[in-house]
Amino acid sequence: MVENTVKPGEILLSVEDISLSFGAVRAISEVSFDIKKGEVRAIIGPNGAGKTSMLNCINGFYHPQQGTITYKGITRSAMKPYEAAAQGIARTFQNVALFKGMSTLDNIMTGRNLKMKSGILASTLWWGKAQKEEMEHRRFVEDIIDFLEIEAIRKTPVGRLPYGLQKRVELGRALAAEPELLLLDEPMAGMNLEEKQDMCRFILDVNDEFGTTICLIEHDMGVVMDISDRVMVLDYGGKIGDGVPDEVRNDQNVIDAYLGGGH
Amino acid sequence: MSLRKFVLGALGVAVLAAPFAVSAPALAEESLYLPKLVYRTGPFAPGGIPTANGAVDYWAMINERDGGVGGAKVIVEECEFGYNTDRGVECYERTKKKHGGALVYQPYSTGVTYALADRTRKDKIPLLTMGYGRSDAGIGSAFPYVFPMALNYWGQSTGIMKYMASQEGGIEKMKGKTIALVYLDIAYGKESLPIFRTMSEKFDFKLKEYPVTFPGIEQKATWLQIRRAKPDYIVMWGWGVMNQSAIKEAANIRFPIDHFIGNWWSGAEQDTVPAGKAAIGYKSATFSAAGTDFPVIQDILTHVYGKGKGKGKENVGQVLYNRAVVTQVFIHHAILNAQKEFGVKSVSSEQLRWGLENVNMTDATAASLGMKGLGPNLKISCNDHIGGGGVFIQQWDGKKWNIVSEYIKPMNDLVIPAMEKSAAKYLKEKGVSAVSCS
Amino acid sequence: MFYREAGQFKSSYKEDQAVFPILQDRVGVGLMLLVAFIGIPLLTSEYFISAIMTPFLILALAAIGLNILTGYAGQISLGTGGFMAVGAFAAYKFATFSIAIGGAETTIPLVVTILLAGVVAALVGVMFGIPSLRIKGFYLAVATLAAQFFIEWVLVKFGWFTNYSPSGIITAPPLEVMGYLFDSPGEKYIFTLSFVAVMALAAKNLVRSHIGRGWMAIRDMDIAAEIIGFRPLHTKLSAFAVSSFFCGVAGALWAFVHLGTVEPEAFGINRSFAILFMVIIGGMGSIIGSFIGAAFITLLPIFLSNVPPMIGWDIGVDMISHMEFMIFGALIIFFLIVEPHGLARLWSIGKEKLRSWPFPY
Amino acid sequence: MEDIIFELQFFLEVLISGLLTGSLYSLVALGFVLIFKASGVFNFAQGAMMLFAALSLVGFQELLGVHWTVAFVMAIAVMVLLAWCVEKFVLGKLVNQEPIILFMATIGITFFLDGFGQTLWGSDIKVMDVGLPTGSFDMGGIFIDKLELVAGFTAGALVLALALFFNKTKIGRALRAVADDHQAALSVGISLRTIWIIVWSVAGLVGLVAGIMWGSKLGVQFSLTLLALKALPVLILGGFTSIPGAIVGGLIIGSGEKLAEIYIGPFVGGAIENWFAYMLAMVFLLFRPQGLFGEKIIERV
Repeated sequence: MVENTVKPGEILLSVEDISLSFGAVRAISEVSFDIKKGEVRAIIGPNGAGKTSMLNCINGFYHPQQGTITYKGITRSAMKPYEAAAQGIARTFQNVALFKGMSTLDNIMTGRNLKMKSGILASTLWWGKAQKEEMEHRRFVEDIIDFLEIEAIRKTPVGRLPYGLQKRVELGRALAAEPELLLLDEPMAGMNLEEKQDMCRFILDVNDEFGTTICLIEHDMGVVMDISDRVMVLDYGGKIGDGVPDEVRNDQNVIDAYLGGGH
Repeated sequence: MSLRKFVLGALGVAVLAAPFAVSAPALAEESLYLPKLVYRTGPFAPGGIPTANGAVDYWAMINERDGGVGGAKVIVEECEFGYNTDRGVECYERTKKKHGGALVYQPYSTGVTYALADRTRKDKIPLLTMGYGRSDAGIGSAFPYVFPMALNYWGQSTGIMKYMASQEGGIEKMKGKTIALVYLDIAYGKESLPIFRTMSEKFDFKLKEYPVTFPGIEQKATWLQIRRAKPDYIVMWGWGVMNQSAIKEAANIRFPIDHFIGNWWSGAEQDTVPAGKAAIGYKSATFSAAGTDFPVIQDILTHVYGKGKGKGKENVGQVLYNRAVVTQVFIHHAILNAQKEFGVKSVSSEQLRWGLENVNMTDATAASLGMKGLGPNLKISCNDHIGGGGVFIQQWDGKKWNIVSEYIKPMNDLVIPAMEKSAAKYLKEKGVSAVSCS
Repeated sequence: MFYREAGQFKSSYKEDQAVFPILQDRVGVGLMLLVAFIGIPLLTSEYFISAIMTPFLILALAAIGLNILTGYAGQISLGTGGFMAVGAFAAYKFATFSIAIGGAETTIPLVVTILLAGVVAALVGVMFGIPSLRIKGFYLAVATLAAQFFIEWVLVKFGWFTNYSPSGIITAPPLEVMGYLFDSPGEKYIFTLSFVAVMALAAKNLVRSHIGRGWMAIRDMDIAAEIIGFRPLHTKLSAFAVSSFFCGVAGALWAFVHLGTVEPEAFGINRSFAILFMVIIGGMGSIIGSFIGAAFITLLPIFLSNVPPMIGWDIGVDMISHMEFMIFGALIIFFLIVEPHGLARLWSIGKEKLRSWPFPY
Repeated sequence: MEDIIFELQFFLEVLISGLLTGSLYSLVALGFVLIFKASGVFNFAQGAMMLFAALSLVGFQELLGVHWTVAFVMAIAVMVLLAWCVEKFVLGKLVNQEPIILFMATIGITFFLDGFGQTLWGSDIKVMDVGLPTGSFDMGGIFIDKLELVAGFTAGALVLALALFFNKTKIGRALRAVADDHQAALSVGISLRTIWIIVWSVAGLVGLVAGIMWGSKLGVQFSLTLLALKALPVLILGGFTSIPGAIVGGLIIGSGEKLAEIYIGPFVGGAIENWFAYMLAMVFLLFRPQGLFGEKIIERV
C-alpha cells in the first residue's frame, strides 16, 4: 500500500499520454492531465468522449494500452480496482451501482470494508472485538448518514429508493471509505434542480470538510463551471481543452465541440 | 393480496406441522405385522415392482387360504421409499412400532440395509436380506439381527466361478483365462470385488475390472474396452437400467452371449425383455426358480388373482416375483417356528429372531409350504445366518428363464474367513462386542 | 396488536444491531429453542425425533451452508452433496485415526473430529471455488457439478477413504463426547440440535458482519464491489470456504448421527439438487429461510405420503408416491407464483400483518 | 505393425462411437437450447419432458394398439398440450421474474411431470418398438451401432429442420426476434404467449425424438430423466443459446469422455466418464466463459 503523503496543492495524480481501445474502437487517445490535492477537478465532454473510460482507467478497471498513471508519486502498472481502492481512490457510477439487496446502512457500511479487520472466526462470535469494531464503524457511518441527511431511509433496501436518493447513498458509500481521491461519474444525472443543488452542496462540503480531492464527470455545464477548480474537456477520446472554468468556457475548440460539432 | 399471502403462509405452517399428528392405531386382534419397504417408483422401479408384488401377494394368499399364520392374521403394509436411503430409514422409523411392533424388515436395497443394520440391532428387529446386503453379516454373532440368508455376494461369486470352471472342464482350466467383471460402481456393485481378486490370485486367471458409472445408462466406453480385452467370460454385477444396456452392448460387440453371466440381480425378465433378441442365451445366477409350476404360486393364482385381487398378474412367475415369494416362505417358516416354541400367536420380533435362527428348510418343510423346487434348502443357526445356500445358473431363451446348471455350493473355504475378518473389523469400529452363540 | 415494536427504542447501536432487535422476536426464538431442546424430546415420539427432526436439522444446516454461497454471495452451486460427502468421509478418517500417546491409544474427540471434517470440506470447497472467479451464473452451477461428480468418484474409487471397506460404505463410531454416550434418538437429536443452533447463530453473525456484506456486495454487483475495495478472490473463496464448512459438518452429522453408516451415493447429485431447492423455496439470503425450506422439502413429502392412509384412503403406495411428486411440484410452482422470494419473505409479510392485526391500517 | 494398425483401428472405433453417442446427448441438449434461446428459461424439466413424451408414445401404442406413427402424432399432440399448460399455468404467471425463479418453476414442472407420467402410464419398464434397427454392423473391423447411427442422422436432420424453421418461416423469424429482444418483439405485435407455447412445443417434439432414440436403446423407464445430466456439460461447451453449439458440444463431450475413459481411465481406476465430461467443460469455460458459440460479454460500469 502506498503511504506517501501529498500536501494540498501538489499533484496527487497525473495521467500521461494514455490510450485505450476496445478492438478497433478507440476510447481514449493520448490524453494527459493531472489532479491536484484538494481541488475539484471536472472532466466534461459529449457522450462517447471517453470520460467514463478515463475514470475506469484511473481506478484500475480498464488497463490502458499505452501511457502511465502516477498516483502519489508512484507510477503504477496494471492494477486491480480493489488495489486502487486500497490506495484511497473511491468512486460513484454513472448508472447507480448500489447493492440492491441491502439496506442503505449496509450499503454505506460496505464502504468501510477496507478498514475492518476482524476475521471470519471473530465475526462468527460477534461478541468482543468484532462487535466493537462494527460499532465504531457504525458510528462513522451514522455521521455520514447525518451529513447526507438520509436518516429516514437508514433501514430501507436501496432498491426501493427513488433515483436521487440512490445517488446520495452511493456518494455516502464512497465517502465512507474516507478517500483521498473521489471520482464522481455524473453525480447529478437525471436529477431535478433541487436535487442538483443538494448534491452540489454535498460535493463542496466534502471537499471543504474532509479535504477530499474530487474528480467529477458532468454533463451540466452550469454546475461544472460553478463548483470546479479546473475543467478538462474530452471529445472523441482526445483532449481538446483544459484549464480554469473561465478559460475553458471561452476556448474555441470547446465551443465547436459542444455547439457546432454536429452532436 | 398480502393477507392472502399470510393465510397461505399459515397454511404452509399447518402442513409442515402435520407430521406431528401421525399416530398409530392399536389393534386388539391377534396379528402379525410385516411392514414392507418397497420401491414402485424411481429409477429402480422395474425391479422394485415385481419384488414388492411377490411379497404382498404371498401374504394376501396366506390370509385368504389359511386366515393367517397359526391363527394370527398377517398385516402387510407397504412403505414406498423410491430406493432412496433416507426415505427408507424414515419408513423404518414410521412403521417399526405400529400394530404392536414390526416383525422383520426386507428392504431390497444395499444402502438401506447398511443404514438399518445398527437400528434394527438396537430395536431388536430382524433384518432379512435374502441374497443381498452386507456380505459379512452372515456371521451371526457379530450381526445377531441381520439374516443374509441363502448366499451372500461373496458366496455367489465363488458359485459363478465354479460354474465357469465346470464349463471349461475344471478349475485348473481357468488358469490363464481372462474374466471381465462389469459392475455398477456403487456399494452394491463393489461387494464382489475382493473375492474375485482373491480368486484371481488363487486360480491364476486374469481379472479385468470394469466399473460402470451409476446408474449405467451409457456404457459404450466400457464395452469397447471389453472388446479389446477379449475376455473368455464376462461376469456382471448390475441392477436396474444398467443390465439391459449391458446386454445390448455385449451383442453389439458380438461377444458370445452364453459366456456372459450376470449375478442374481442381473437376471430377470425386466433385464432381458427390453434387450430383445440380444438377450437370447444370456445367463445369470439365481437361487430361486422362475415359472408358475409350484404349489405356492398356484395358490397365489387361485386364492388371490382368482378372487380378482393381487397387485400385478404379469409379474407372477417372474424371477424377481418368485424370489420375493421364496423370502416370504422363509419368514412364514420362521413365524411357525416361533409360534411353536413360545406358544403364542402374535410372536414378537425377538421371538421371530429365534424363529429365523432355527430355520431348517428341508425338502419336507419346503413341500409342506408348497415351495419344493422353488427355493433353496437352508439351515440357519445362531452363528450362521446364511444357512449353506448355493446357486443355480439360469439362461434366457427369449421367452423364459430356464435353469441350466446343477445346484452349486460356494467355496466356503474362501468366503468364511473373509467374512469373519470383515465382521471383526465392523465390531471394532462400532465398539460393540459379539453375542455369544453357545 | 401482538407484534408491535412501537415503544421499543434503541439507545445504542449495539442494541440496534442485535440479532433480534424486537422483543417479540427474542421471546419467540427463546420459546422455539425451549420447545426444540426440551419440548420435542419430552413430548414427541421417537419416530418424529429420529426420522423427521434429526434429518431435518442436518439438512437445514447444509441449506444454511448453501445459502451462504448462493443466497448471500450469489454463486450458484450444485456441488453441495459433494462437499457434504467430503465432510462425512473426512470425519470418518479422523475418527478412525488413532495415535498412541504414552502407550495408550488416543482418538480425536468427536466434536473436534466433526469440526475438522468441516475444515477439510472448506479446503476442498475453496479448491472448487476457484473457477467462480471467471465463470458466473448457470455456467458456474454446471461447473460445480464437476466437483460433485469428481468428489463422488474419488470417494468410491480410492479405498483409503473408506479404510478399504469392500463395499465402500463407512460405519460411524459410537457418539461419545467426554465419556458421555449419545445413543438414544433423543440424545442424538440434542447433539444435532446443539450443533445446528450454534452454527446457525454463527452464520447469522457472519452475514451481518463486514464479511457478509462483502458477500452480498459481490452478489448484487460484483464490479462495483471490486471497485470499492472487495477483493473478488478473497470474498468469493471465503464464501466457498464457509459454505463448504457448513456443508461438511452437515455431512459428518448425516453420516455419524443420522444414518450411522453412509455410502458416497447418499451425497449424490439428488442431494445437491434437494438442498438447492430448499434454499430457493425457503428464501435466498435468509438464515431462517434455510430452515423453512428444509422443512418444506423434507417434511412435505413425508406428510403427503402419510395423509392417504391416515384418512383411510387405500390407493397403493405407488400412486401415493406419484401424487406426492405431483403435489410437490405443483406446490413449488404455486409458492413461486404467490411469492417468488421464498417462504421466508412470506413469513416476514406475515409478521408485518400481525404487527397491525386486527386493524389493517 | 499389425499391432499399430489394430490400435489405430481401435482408436477410430472409439472415436466414431464417441461421436455417435455424443449426437445422442445433443438430442437431449437441443431441447434445453431451444427454450433458453427463446425465453431465457433454463428448463430443468427437459429430461422429464423426454420421459413423458416417450411414455406417452409407448402408452398409446399399448393402450390403443395403434401403429407407432399414429401414437407418435398423438404424443406430439400431448406435448403441445403440455406446452400450452406450461404457458397457461406456470410461465404466464411468472412474467418478468428473475431467471432463477423461472428455473425453479421448471423444477416444479419436473416433479409434476415425473409423478403425472407415472400415474398415467406406470413405472414399469416398457419396450419401445418403432422399428429402429438394433445390433451393429461391421465396417472393416469397426463395429458401428446401427441405432446410434440412426440417432446421429436424426440429430443432424433435426438441426437442419430447426435451422430452416428459424430462418425461413415467419414464426421462426418471430422466435429469433424474441430471442434477441423481448421488447422489440412485443412492439411488432408478436404475442409472447404464442411464442412460448410454440417454443415449448418444439422442445417437446425434440424431447419426443430424443425419447424415442434413448427409449429404443434402454427401454422406456424413469432412468431416462437422468439423461438430462448428460446434456449439461454439452450445454456448457456449446453455449446455452446456440443450436449448432449443442451439436458440436455433444460431439466433443461424447468423443472426449469415451477417449478419456479408455485411454486415461485404466490408469486411475476407471468410471471417469461422468466427471470427465464436466471437468472438460469446466476447464474449457475457464478459457471461454461464454461457451463455444455463446456471445462474448463485455463488462461495463
